[in-house]
Amino acid sequence: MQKITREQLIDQASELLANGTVSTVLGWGAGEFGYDVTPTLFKTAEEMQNGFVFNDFCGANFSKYLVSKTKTLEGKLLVFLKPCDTYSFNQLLTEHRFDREKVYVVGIPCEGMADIAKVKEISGEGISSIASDGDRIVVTTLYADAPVKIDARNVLAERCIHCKSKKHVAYDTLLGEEGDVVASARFDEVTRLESMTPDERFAFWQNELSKCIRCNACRDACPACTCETCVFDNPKSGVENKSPSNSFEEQMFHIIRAFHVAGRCTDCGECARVCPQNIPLHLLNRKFIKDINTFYGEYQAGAEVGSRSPLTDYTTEDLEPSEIFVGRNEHA
Amino acid sequence: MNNMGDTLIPSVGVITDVRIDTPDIKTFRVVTSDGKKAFDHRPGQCAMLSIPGVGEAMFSITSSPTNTEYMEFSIKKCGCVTEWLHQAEVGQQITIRGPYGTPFPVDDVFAGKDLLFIAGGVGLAPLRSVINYCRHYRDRYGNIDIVYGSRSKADLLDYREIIEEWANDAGVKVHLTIDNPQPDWDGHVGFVPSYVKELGFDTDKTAVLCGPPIMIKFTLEALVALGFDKRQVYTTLELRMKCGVGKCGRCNVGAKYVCKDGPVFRCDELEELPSEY
Amino acid sequence: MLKCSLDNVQTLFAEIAKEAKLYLPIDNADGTAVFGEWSRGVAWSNALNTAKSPKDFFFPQTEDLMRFRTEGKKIEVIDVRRESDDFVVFGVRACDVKSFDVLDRVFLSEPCDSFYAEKRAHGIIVSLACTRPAETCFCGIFGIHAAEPAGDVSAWKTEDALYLRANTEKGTALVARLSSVLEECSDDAVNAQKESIAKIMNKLPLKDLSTEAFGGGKTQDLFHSPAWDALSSACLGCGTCTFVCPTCQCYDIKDFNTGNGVIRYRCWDSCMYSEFTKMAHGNNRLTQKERFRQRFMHKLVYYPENNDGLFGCVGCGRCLAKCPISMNIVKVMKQIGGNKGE
Amino acid sequence: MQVTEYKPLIVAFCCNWCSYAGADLAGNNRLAYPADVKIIRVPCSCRVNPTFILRAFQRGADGVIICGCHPGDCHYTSGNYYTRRRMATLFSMLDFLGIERERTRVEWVSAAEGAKFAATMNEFAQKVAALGENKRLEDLRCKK
Amino acid sequence: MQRVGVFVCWCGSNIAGTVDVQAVSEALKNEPGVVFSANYQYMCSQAGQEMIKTAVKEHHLTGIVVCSCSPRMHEATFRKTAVAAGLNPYMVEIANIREQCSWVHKDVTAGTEKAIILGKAAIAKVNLNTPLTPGESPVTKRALVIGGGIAGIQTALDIADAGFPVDVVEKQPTIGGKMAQLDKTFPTLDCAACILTPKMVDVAQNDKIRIFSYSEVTDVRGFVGNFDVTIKKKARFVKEDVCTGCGACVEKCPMKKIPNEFNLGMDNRHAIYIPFAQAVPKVATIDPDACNMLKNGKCGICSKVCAAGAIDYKQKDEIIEETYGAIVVATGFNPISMEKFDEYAYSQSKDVITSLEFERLTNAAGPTAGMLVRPSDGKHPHTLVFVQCVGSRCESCAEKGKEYCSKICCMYTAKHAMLTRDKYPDTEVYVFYVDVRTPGKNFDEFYRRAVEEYGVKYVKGMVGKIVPEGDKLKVQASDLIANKQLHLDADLVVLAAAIEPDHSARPLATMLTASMDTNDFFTEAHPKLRPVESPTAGVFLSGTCQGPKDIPETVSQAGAAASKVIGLLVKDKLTGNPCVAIANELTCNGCSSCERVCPYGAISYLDKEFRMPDRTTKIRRVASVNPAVCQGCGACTVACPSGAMDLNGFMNNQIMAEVDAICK
Repeated sequence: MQKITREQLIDQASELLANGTVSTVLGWGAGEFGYDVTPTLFKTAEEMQNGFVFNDFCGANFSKYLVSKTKTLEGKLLVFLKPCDTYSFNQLLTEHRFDREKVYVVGIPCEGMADIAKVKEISGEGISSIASDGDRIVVTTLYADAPVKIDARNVLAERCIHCKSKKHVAYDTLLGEEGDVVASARFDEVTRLESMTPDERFAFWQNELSKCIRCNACRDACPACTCETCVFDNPKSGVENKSPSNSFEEQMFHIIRAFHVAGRCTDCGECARVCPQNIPLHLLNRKFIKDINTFYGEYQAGAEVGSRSPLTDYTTEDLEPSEIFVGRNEHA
Repeated sequence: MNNMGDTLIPSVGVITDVRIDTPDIKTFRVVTSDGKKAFDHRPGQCAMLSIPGVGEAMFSITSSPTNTEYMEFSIKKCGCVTEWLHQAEVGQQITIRGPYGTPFPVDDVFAGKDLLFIAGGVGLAPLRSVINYCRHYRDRYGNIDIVYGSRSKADLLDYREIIEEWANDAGVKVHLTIDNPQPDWDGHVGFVPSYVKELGFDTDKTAVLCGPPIMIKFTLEALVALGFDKRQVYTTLELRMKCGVGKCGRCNVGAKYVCKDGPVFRCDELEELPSEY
Repeated sequence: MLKCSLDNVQTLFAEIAKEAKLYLPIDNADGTAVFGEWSRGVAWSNALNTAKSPKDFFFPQTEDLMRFRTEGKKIEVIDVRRESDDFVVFGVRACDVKSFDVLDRVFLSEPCDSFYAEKRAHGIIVSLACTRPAETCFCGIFGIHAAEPAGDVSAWKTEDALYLRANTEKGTALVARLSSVLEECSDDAVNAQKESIAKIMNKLPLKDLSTEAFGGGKTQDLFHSPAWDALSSACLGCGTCTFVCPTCQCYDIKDFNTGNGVIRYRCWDSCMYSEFTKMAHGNNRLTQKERFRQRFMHKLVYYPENNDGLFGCVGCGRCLAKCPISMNIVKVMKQIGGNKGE
Repeated sequence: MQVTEYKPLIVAFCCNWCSYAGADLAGNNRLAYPADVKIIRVPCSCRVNPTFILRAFQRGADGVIICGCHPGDCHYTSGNYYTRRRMATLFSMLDFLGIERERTRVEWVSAAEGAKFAATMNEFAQKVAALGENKRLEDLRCKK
Repeated sequence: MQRVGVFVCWCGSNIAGTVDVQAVSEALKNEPGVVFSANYQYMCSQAGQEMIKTAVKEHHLTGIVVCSCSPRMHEATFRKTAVAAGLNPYMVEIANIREQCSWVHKDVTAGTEKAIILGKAAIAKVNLNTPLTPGESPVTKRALVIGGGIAGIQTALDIADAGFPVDVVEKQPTIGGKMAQLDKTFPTLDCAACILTPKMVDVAQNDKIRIFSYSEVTDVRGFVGNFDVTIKKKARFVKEDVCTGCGACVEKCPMKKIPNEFNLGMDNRHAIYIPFAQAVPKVATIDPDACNMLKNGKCGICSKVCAAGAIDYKQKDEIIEETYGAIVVATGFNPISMEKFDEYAYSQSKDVITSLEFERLTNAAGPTAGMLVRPSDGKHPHTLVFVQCVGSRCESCAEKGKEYCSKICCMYTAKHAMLTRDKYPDTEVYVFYVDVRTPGKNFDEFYRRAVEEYGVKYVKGMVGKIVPEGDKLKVQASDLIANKQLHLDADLVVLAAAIEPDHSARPLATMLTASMDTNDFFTEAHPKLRPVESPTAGVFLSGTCQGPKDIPETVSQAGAAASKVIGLLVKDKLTGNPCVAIANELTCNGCSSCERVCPYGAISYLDKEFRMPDRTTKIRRVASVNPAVCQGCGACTVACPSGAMDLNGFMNNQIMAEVDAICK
């Protein structure tokens, strides 16, 4: 489904490696099954030829790696960023989390990434090969006689269904076009929940959050969660805890995590992507984004470097907390 | 449910005495709530002390097993639990469980041998138990040399006991040193490893080392330079521990669990382990 | 061999549930299956594998160990252990059943962990042969046969029937209680299934993964491998692999002050976490590489060294499916074990 | 069996300069409000961290109210403007999770508004009492 | 954990009437850390305080909890008691069991219960208290006044009077500001120059005051007590210390068609000029944009005629760096541009002028030597129309005007109208107004005199349109009282233009990290209680930079600002409030969230090298709070996602401990 090929990316990176612009490339490393790609550092063009892959499963947002990798690597790091990743990139720069000079961004177009779970829902388990063929993903399994052909648009990852922007807001070199912000229905699900009764909403979230195993994948993958020490790991913070002991702890963790990234979250969707329990965590972040947009005017974190998060800003005419529910499309 | 206890469930202990040893080390005397020694132990073993709500931590038992009245713990202030303990007063209850870990081989390997104890700073605490054990059964062992160093005179743990009791025992020699000269000190000045080299011990001794990692590293080198084999040298490790029984995984290094298989290790055994201690 | 028609399986469940709580895989709204309590009307999932392993039945994610009441300088220790009721965990796959062996060797070895032991004593495991292993499955390399699950009772499900075979005293007692819904039958159907599963296992992509390079005594060979750097490079340091793993058993003991007393509880912990080995004055594993290495070295070298060669992995494939960055024990074994080319 | 009247527990965070003084004034004027309201003094309403609010609910509070200077009157010029944004978004999130929105409130009370302070507390306590015990954000471990 | 002493006060029957004080002190005895608990009739009395001191000594207390009246009442008292007993004053916590308990509850059981809980909360907090010591910083005993108008002048004089050196930075070649351009001043009608110029001379002659004219502030660093300021003194190409101000150069300068700013372009000046006769410093300045010598290297006449040899074509901008203890902002105002007000034909007709232009027209030192004539043809105007609120109170026209009231227009328009009628009784004077606002001493009387004695025609209503036609200005207006449209043929129209802060204010505010409102007026530290202080410590506000003001108000605010500055400069050291924010460098991410919400600019960042446990070093950006500037609001503590920012005296763990104790 991707318009850009693995070879184009390797060519681009090889050139920059060869002329000394960058010393290392952060790209996708091939896995066992075609869909299990791992963020990998490549030092040479040869390494890339052997292990680099680019396909419909390259969803991981590399921006967060820059915080740690730029501190330890010699020379510049080439990073491939999809449009949505560039927002995280800018947000991290806004927060001074890494040195821009240490990074060389190659912006790459993205046609939306596939969700392997959705593929498996159609193909079944036991995948023995998986490949893209135009707009289709062709899967062979141990259990089906013939390959299954799946329309890639039907197995898009949640965040790609609701892609908010095809625009690259940060790059040194761009492969393809700069792209535009696109209209998306990403708040529809939030609106649907808002229109439920409080009891329904409570039941919905209790069911979802009770699945949490507190593996911290959402936090550790989140490009906004780059704290040196997370409050939940810091015994001195008073909220430190590592187990979802009960429903309160589950709520506490997810409320505070969402609050801490509110105004900073770019809606990259990593939290929901990595959740091993399939909790729709992005809805919490989107709720904050939607509220901030409604209460204080449209704001997209990471759209530009140096912008001020609405929660560190104010106007004298802001909405009162008592007014936030006025006029909301309420349940009966 | 059978009515057995569980090693994770502690019993209540009472602090019956608090002694200020150095500016940051205090020694606590602990008995059970009915005034008895909480459990028997062997030299080098540890106990888990805790304050509910603050946390639990592993401490080596400083007092000798030959003391049947109570246990003592010399504790340096360096974390939540220790800070809390340093504020505790006599009569304060705590919880205690143990004993944990493998003791020094006092009854086999050490028996009949000349012993060389080398400690730095609070590293004397774990050795005090074995030193006093060996002093108690004086006739079972050969000569005993004790090399002990600290930052300053004030930082020497159990200073009184060392000079008033240990140094006066027959066949026991005490060699004290401090890092920097100070007016009221006429003893040796210098770091432990170099002092050990200076003293130049015979290599027929069995050595026990305890102190900060850097001191252990250099003292071991000094001993090896003197001709000691690593199989002659014992030391104790300190890692983060939670359960004390080799299950929680925290103190796992290689195939060893420091809380269960240690904390006493022979230095050649340590070489087998990955360098993660 | 005993048999129960699939049409009758709900009756079977009802019979089991008469005297013990019954837990079995249930479909979740998000398309995954989880172990849940059966009650009338609850459907048994067809899913191959549950999202979480069944280890929490015996080693729950959070478990109260004791309570304390304090007043002034006084402390009272309150034992909160309660006798467990009998319960049945139904539909445990061969790999997960094997994981209980791994856990038993930790928790039941001296000194025995009474919290675990109590639940283990009261839990009856009804396993289930795995008819459709996924590409991520590699139980075979650890000597586990997907079609020969252990457990107190082994079970096989065919198109039309459920076959049961009691393996232990507890298992025998359970099936005895279910005689009204079970009938004696031959082994033919089960044997046929075993054969067909064996064929599939021979086709699995990871079937040739070699454990040769691993096991006790391999510490010095593997610990210093240069491959750890690259393997751990992308690791986020989250606990996903640990928490979905059926054999990971590291735990933390923590105190919670309720305002009216202190609860001391234990909860799952992960050696992947940066503060796992952090002490007041240092940390013996400072980098993610060291923590990453610890997890795999433990499963592949340290654990077998202490447990007669038994590996600390059962090949269930959960970490392969769930790792946010798709790094996993298979990739580690291939790189570190040098059997990349098979 | 005697039915004891349900008493909600209410935590009120009051800024030192306006609302705490307003509460004092309510006292000076002997304006009664329920003893269920317990005040915690903070320098400014912007000192109130969402974790404090969740903590209160965890520990058994049934309602949490944050009082500060009127917008524009903040002793620190802008603290309460931040409070306003933070609490608006936080309260909206709590509501999103299905937690009763009447359990949380922000009210601006000046040092001169002793009567408003008392009236606010009476009204808030009444509303919270009507909701009954906080069940949705409770931590069972903290129950007596 | 502390050794806590609890002291429960009866306050006579004030507390004891509704709270069982005995029960409270008993109940608190067993709380963690409490080693002593007692109650007494009046804790704040001498005897009560003695009781505390004795208990501290006898029980080796390290923390004190007093259950009594509001901390707003006696916290200071008990802190002093603690100090007298040898404790740190911040080891005291008060449980407010009077105002917030006994006085508002009637039921003894409920009151007692609540008092116990409040006591427990205070104990929980004090157990986590740490001794706090206020930071100290030295004070540089010199003030900087930015702006040399009447506000700056008055402030500078008052500070200098108290004996402190003051520097005045003025961007124009002379001090004096807007007031120097005025003719008469309301409501007394004394001449502006007569009252201003002596003050200007005072400034010039005061040996404590240095004037940096034709200069601007380019950088400000540091904080209260120690601001490091960079001042750029622009080259005027005349040696200031040599020039005698004789004016010979000005007379001979051939470039004489330069619009004269001082007269608002209504006449011309030379390329070398002295703005007005009483300018201070009275030295010439060469306009580099107009001077032929500077532009083309040709001419040099001024240099030749200067007997003192003061001309220096090679003069460069001078950079002055100085340290100040306090900074006063007095950047003043300007009338807004009338360009956008097409309906008033300002750009089309020379005879539509602003009020400030009118001031110059009627000023004896102005372009017409005080003769009121039409700028277009020099003829004497007969019908004059004054239009009020041009660009003021403009709710609907925010894009060209201002929403606020400019405050001074009503009065100066009354003045203009009155003076016109007084001097030229043959004129007809109309004033169109929305409201006439005269809330000042003798202001309304003044306005009434204009109407009643001088026959100024006040019309309530707005002018809709002005169209130049021939030599007349057709004025269309509405009379709201008569409810009819008016059509007037005017000779001269005077627009009371709204005033706005000087454009130099915004960049200055950024340099000072002082906050501004949306109109670019500087914000006060408190609108009522601290009106002459900026929220940024050590920065004070004088005059119209803070909001529209007339002269008397400006002068009084200037004096107030000066007294605040003096109050600061008399101190040798500044003792801070120790309850300030502190950043934990180990957990700080350097993300700048805290900096963004700090109202005082107290947070800065540094790249700090950290030694890692594995002996490598890592450089990280971390926040650092300047305790001399932080006021302790705590906004940063919540903005900080990592919890690295905390607030002394109100630490996260303390507040959570209070919450826990209350909810137990």
